[in-house]
Amino acid sequence: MDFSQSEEHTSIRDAVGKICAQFDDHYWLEKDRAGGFPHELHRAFADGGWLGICLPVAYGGSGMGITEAAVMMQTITASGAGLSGASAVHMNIFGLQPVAVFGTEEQKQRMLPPLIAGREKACFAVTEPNTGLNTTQLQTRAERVGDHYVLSGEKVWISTAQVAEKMLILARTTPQDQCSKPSLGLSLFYTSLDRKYVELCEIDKMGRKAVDSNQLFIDGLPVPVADRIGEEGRGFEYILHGMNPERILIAAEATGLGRAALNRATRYANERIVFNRPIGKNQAIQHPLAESWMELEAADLMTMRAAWKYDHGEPCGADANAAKYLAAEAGFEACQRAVMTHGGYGYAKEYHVERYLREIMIPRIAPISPQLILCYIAEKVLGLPKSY
Amino acid sequence: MDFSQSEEHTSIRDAVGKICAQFDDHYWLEKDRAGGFPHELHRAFADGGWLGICLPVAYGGSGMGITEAAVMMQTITASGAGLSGASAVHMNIFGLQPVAVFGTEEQKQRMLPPLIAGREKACFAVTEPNTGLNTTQLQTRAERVGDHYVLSGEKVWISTAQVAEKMLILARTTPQDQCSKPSLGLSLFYTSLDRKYVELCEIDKMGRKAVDSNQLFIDGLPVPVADRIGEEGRGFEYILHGMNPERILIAAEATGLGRAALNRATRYANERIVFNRPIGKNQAIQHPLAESWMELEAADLMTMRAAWKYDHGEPCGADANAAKYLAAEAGFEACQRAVMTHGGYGYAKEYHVERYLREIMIPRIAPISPQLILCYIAEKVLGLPKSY
Amino acid sequence: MNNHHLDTERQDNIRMLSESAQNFAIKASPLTRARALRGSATGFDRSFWTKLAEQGWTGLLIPESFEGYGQGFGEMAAVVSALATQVAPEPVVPALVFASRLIEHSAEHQLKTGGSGELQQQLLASIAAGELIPAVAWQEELAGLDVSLLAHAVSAAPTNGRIQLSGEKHHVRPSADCDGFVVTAKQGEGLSLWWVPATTAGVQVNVVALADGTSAASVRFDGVMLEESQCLAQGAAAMSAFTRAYDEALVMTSVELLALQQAMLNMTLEYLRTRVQFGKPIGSFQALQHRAVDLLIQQELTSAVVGQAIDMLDGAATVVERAAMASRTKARASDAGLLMARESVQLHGAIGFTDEYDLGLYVQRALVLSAWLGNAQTQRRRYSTLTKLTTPSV
Amino acid sequence: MNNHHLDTERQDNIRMLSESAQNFAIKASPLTRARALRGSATGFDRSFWTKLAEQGWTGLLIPESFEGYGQGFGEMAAVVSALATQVAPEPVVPALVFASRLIEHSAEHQLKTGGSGELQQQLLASIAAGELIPAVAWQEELAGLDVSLLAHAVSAAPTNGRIQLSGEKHHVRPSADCDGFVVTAKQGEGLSLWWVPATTAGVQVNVVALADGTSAASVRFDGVMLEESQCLAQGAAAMSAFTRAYDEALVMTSVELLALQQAMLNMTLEYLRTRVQFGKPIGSFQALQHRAVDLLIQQELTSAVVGQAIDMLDGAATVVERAAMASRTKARASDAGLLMARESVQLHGAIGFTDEYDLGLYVQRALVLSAWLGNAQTQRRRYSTLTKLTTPSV
Repeated sequence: MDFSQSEEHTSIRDAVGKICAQFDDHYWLEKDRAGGFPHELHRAFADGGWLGICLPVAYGGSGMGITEAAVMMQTITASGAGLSGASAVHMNIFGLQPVAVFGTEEQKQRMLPPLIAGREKACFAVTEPNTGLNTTQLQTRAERVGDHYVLSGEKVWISTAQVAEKMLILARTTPQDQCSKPSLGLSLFYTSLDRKYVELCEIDKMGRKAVDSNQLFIDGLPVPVADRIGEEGRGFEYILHGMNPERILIAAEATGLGRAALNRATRYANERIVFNRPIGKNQAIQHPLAESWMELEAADLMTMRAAWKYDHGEPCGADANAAKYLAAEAGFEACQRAVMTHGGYGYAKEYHVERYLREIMIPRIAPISPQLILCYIAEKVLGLPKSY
Repeated sequence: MDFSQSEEHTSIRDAVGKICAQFDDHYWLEKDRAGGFPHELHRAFADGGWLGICLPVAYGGSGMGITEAAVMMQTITASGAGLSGASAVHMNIFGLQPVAVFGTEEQKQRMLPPLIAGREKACFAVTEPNTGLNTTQLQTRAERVGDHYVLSGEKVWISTAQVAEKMLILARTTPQDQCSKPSLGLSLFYTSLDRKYVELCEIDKMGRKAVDSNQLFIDGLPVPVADRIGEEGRGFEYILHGMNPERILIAAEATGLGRAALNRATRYANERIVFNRPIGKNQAIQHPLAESWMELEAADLMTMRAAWKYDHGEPCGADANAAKYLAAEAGFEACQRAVMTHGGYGYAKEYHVERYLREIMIPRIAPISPQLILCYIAEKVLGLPKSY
Repeated sequence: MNNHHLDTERQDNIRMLSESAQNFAIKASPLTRARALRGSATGFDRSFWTKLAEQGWTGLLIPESFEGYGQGFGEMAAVVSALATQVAPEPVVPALVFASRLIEHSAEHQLKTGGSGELQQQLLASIAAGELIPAVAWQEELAGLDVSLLAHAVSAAPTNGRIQLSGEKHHVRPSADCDGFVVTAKQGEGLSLWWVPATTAGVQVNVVALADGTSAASVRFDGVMLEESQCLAQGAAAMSAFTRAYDEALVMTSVELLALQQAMLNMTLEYLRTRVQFGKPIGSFQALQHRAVDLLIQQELTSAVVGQAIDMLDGAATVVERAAMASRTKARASDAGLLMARESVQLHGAIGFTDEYDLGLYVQRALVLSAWLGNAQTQRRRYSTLTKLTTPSV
Repeated sequence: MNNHHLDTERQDNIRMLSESAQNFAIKASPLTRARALRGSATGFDRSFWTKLAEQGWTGLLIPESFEGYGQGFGEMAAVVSALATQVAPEPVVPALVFASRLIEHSAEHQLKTGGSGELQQQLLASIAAGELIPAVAWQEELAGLDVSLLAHAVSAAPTNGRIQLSGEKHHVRPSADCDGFVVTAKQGEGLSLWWVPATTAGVQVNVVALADGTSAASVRFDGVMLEESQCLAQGAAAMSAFTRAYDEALVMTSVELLALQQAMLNMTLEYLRTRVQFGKPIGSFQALQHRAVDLLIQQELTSAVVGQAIDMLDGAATVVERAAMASRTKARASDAGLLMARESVQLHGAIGFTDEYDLGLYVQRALVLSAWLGNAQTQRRRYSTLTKLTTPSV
C-alpha cells in the first residue's frame, strides 16, 4: 500500500475548487429557495473540460479513472455547492460508461462528444414507481417495429430530466416469462428525450431543489435501433457495470458535504463567543466534531480504496457498498452535528447547515438503502444466507 | 495512493498465523482461567526472529517498518490469541525504539540482541499512580551519585514486569521547578529490573490474565549512567517518539481481535440452526455483523495510513490517534455483537467471545482514553481551543 | 401521556378536551393549510388565531381572575398536542405559554407585594380574548442559552424620568405579526422585565427564515423610551417569573415534539405495512421491523417522561425539581424527535424526501423545535448543573 | 421505581421492606462474599439460602394457601433489588420467581379443574421453607428462545404405564445444587410440564461456567422414567402457566439489571468526583460530565419502565399486554445494563479493569443477566410480534 497524495489529485482539487468558488453560498441559498437548474455551473464544468473526466480521450474526454472523478465530485460538494452542485453534473460523469464500454464506435462518436462539451445533458431513466430496488421487475416495454423500438411505461426519480436532451433508458424487450432468468430480456438505449412522447412531472423535494427529480410518462416513444447500446436483452448487465462507480461517486459526494458542514461548524465554534470564551472550548461541542473528522477520514479511505480497485479492474463491490454506507452515515452525522453546533441558528436558512442536512439525506437513501447494503455485505462478504 | 496488497504483508500474515495456530483456543481459555505468562508463544516468536521485526538488521532485527509490525500484531490477535497473545510480545516490538533511535552504538549492541533473541524480556515503566495521563507530573526520582543514578518511586500498570529482566523507565532527574518547561528534567533508562530494589505487586484484572500487570515500588535502585538513553533531561521527548507507533500497534491489535470475534460470530450464525434455518438468515443477526465488517475495514485502513506515514517520516499524530479511536470502538462493537449473536451461549466461557469482550476493553482504555483523543483531534486538526 | 396523579373526573375532562381539540384541529387546520403558510410573510394566520380564541384556548391557562379559564397544563397539553399533530404554524407555545405565563407570574408577584398589576391585567385579558399575541425577547448574542445570565447587553437605563432600552435580542418567536415583547433587560446589577409594544419607536424586527417555513426574529431596541409603568418585574421576582415560564415552555414544547414524533411514527408504520418490495410488504423485513420497534419504544419513553413533567407542572414541586424535570424532558423530546425525523425519512426511502408527501412537514417542524429554547445538549448541561451530578463544568 | 397505583399503606410497607432487605443484604452478603463464591462448585451458598428462608423471602410470593406469605411483586422486587445490589449469586429469580411461580400457576389450574394439586402443594411448601431449590429446564437447541415453541426435542412418551422423558435442555439456572427441574416436554402435539427431582436416574447435569462466576447447566434426560403424578400441567394450561411465569421472571430479572445499573452509576459518579487529573476532579471535564448525565437519564428511563411493569404484574392485564410489557422491559433493562457496563468501565479507565475493584462484579453480572431469558434483540422481536406492529417477520 502507498498512501502518498497524488499530485494529479491535488491539481484536480485546486482546479475544481476554483470553478466552485465562483458559485458562493448565496448562489446556492437562492437556488434552494427558488429552484432552477444551475446552468452556470454546468457550463463552467463543460468549458473546463471536466464533464468527460473519465471518458476516453478519443471522444473528447480526459481518460482518467473513477478515482479522479471521485476527487472531483468530493471537491464540488465540499465547496458548499453540496448535492445541488454535484447532482447537476453527476450523471454526466459516470452515466455514459455503458456507452463507452459497450457502445459501437459509431455510437461513441455520436453520443459522447456532445455530452462532454456540455451541448447535451443526459438523464438516467432506470427506476420505476412499482419496482423500487428490484430492477429486474421493470415494467417499461420496448417493442421492436422495423428499425425502431417503441417505448411505453413510467419512470420515477429521474434527475435532471427537465433540462436533459438525452436519456439512458432501460426497458424490457422480451417478456419475463420468455426469459431463462429475470435479469435477461431488458435492453439499454441512449436516445433523445422527445417531449412529444414523454410527459415530465417534477417531484418537489425536501432538499436539492435546484436539480429537478421527475416522474416520466412515456407513451409510444420511437427509438431507432441504432440507439440501442450493446446486445438486445443484456441491458441489465450493462447497467450493473455502472453500479459500483455510482456508489463510489455518491460516497465521495457525501464525505465532501460532511466536510463542508464540519468546516462551517468548526469556524462557528471558534468564532462564536459566549461570555468571553469561544463555544468550541466546550468538550460537548468539540468532541462530536472531532469524531466526525475521524469518521469522514475513514469513509474517505474506504471510498478511495473502492475507486482504486475499480480502476485496477479488481472486484470492488464490497468496498463500493461499504464506502457508500460509511460515507452517508458519517456525512449525515457531520451535518447534524454542524446544525447542533450552531444552536438556535442551526435551523436558520442563512447559516446553510440546515440545507446541508436536508441534502445529505439523499446519499443515505439513494441509490440503495443502507439495509440492502448490509444484506449485500452479509451475503457476499461474510457468507451468510440471503435474508429476504 | 496505491491499495495493492504487498506480498511481504501476505507472507508475514502466513508465517505469523502458522506460529499462532500452535496455540489453540483451549490454550488461551486455560491461560485466561489460571493465568501464567505464555512463555511458549514468546519463545516461538523469538525463535522465528519476529521480536526484532522493526529493529535494525545490524543488531539482529529485521529492519522492517511499523506497518509490518502492525500486520504482525493484528495477525496475532486475529488468531484468537487476543490481547493475551499480543501483549506478551507487544512491548518487545515497539518499546525499544528509543534505544534504537537515541541510544549509543555500545548501548544498541548491548541491549537489542538479547531482547530480539528472546533471552531477555523488557517492560515499559512510565505510568504512575497519581499522575494518570499527565506524564510530565511523574514523581519517580533519579538522583545522580557518581557513575550511578539511584531511582525511587512508584509505577503502575506495568505489563509483563513479573517475567521481565529489563525495564525502560522514565524518572525525574531535575526537579520540575528548576526546569524551563514541565516536560524537561525527565530522563530515560534501560536497565535491569533488580528485584532487590523493586517490589512487584500483580494487579488482578477483568481480562488478559495471562499477561501480568503490576504496581512497582522502587526503593533505591542503582542504575549505571551507561544505562541512560540519550541526554539527561530529555527522556519525555524520547518517550513521545514511541507514542504514535504504540497507538498504531494497539489499533492493529484491536481490529485483529474484532475480526476474530466477527469470524466466530459469522461461523456460529451459519451453523446454529433454529427450526430449520440458520440464525444468520435473520437480518437482526446479520446486519450488525455486516456493519462491524465495514467499521473494522475502515479502522484498518486508517491504521495502515498512520503506519505508512510513520514509516515515511510524515507527521502521523492525527492518523495514529484516529486509528486507535476507531479501531477500539469498532473492535468493541464487533466483540459485543459476537456475544449477542451467541445468545445464551455468549457469556459461557467455552465459546470464547466473552473473553474477547473483556480483552477488547484494554484498547479502549489504554494507552490513552477516547476523550483525550477527541481533545487531540479537536485541537491539532480542527484548530479548536484547548478545553481543559 | 400518563396522568397518574389526576382524579378521574379531571382525567375524563382532559380526554374529552383532547378529542374535541383533535376534531377541531383536523377540520380547521388540515395539513394543506400548514403547507400553504410556509414561508409566508408572517408564517401563520391571524384569523386562525381568532378561531383559537373562540374555542377559549387563548385563555385556557390564564386564571379566571385575569379573565381566562384557569385550566392546568394537562388541559393545555391536550390543545398543544392536537395543533402540533396538524403542524399548525401558530405560535401557541411561544405566545400562550412562554410569554403569557411570564406576564402572569410577574403579576402574581406584583399583587403579592402590593403592586397594581394593572398592565398585566390588561395584557392577559387581551391575550385571553385572542387580540394580543406577545413574544419573549430574551436571548442575547453573548449570553447564549444560559438562563442564569439573562440579560447582559440589553440594558434599561433611567433617562429624564423615563427608561431607555438598548440592545439586541435573538431567536424571538413569533417574529412578524407579533404585537409586543416581554424584554429581559439588565438594570443596575439586576434583571428586569419590560413590556414593549411592537409599534414602539426604535423597535426594529429582522425576520430570519427557519427550516420549517416559520421564522424567528432578531429584535433591535435602539434607545427605545419606556415609562416606568411598562416594567413587569424587577430583581429576584423577574428572575423567578422568567425561570418558571421558561420551564413551562420547555415542557409544552416537548409536548409538541412528542405529537410530531407520534405522527411521524404512524406514517412510517403505515408505509411499512403497505409498501411492497421483492413481493412482500417491506414491514416484513426484519431489519425494518426492528427499527420500527426501537422507535416505538423511544416514543413510549418520551411519552412517559412528558407525562411526568406535565403532572409536575400541575402539582407542587420545588424550583430546582421543576427546572431539572423540564430540562430532562426537553432533552429527551429533542433527541427522540431528531431520531424519529432521521429514521422516518430513512425508512420511507425516496418518497420520504418528496415535498408533497406530508412527512417533510413533521420532520422540519421537529428539527426546528428540537433546537428552540435550547437543544438536547444544552438542556443536559443545565440538568447536570441543577442536579449537581458532578463538580461544576470547566 | 414509581408505584403510582399502590395505596399508601402498601407503599409504606414496601419502603420498609426495601430498607430492611438492603440492611440485611449489606450485612449478610458483603461484596467479598460474592467475590469468594465466583467459580466455586455450586456458584452459590446453600447456608445463605437458609438465611433467606428465615427472612421469609423464599416464600414471599407464594400464596398463604400454599404456606407462603402471599405478597406481591412490589414486595419481591424490593428483596430482589437489595440482593442484586450486593451481587449475591443465589438464584433468587430463577428459583423463586421463574420455577416457583410456574409450579404455582400449574397448581391454580389443577385446582380449578378439580385436580388435587398435591404435588405442587408439597413443592411450594418446601420452596417456601427454603428446603427446595427448583429450576426450569425449557430451552432447546433447535427451538431457541421462541416461547411459543416450547418443547420440540424433549418428549414425554407413555411406556408400560409410566412416562419416559428424553432429550436435552440448555441454559438451566441454577445448575449445580439444584434440587429438581420443571421440565417442558412435548406430549403428542401438546406441551406438558413435569417435575423431575435432580436425583432421578438418567438425569445428567453438565455445568457451563459463565462470565460472572456463576454457571448454567445443560441437562440431559436419558430415558428418565416418570409417574403420571409428576405431571404438573398439560396442553393449554401448561402453555399459559409457562408464559405467565416467564413474563414474571423477565420483569424480575429487569429489576436485578436495574439494581446493577444503579450500583455501577453510583460507583462511576463517585469516581468522577474524586479522581483528579490535570489538577481537577475528572468529573469537571465536560465530556465526562455529559456522558454521566446521559447515563443517569438512561437509568431513570429504565426505572420508570420497570416500575410500570411491576405495577402491571400486581394489577390486572391481559396475557398479551403482560407479555408485551415484560418483553419491552427486559429489552430496555438489558440494553441499559450493557450500556452502563461499557460506559462505567470506560469512564473509570484502567482501575475499572482491575479485578480487585468491585466494578467488575457488577459489570459481569450485568452482562450475564442481559442475555438470560433472551437478550434485548430477542425481546424486541417478541414485542414486535405481540403488538403486531408490522406484518409478521420473514
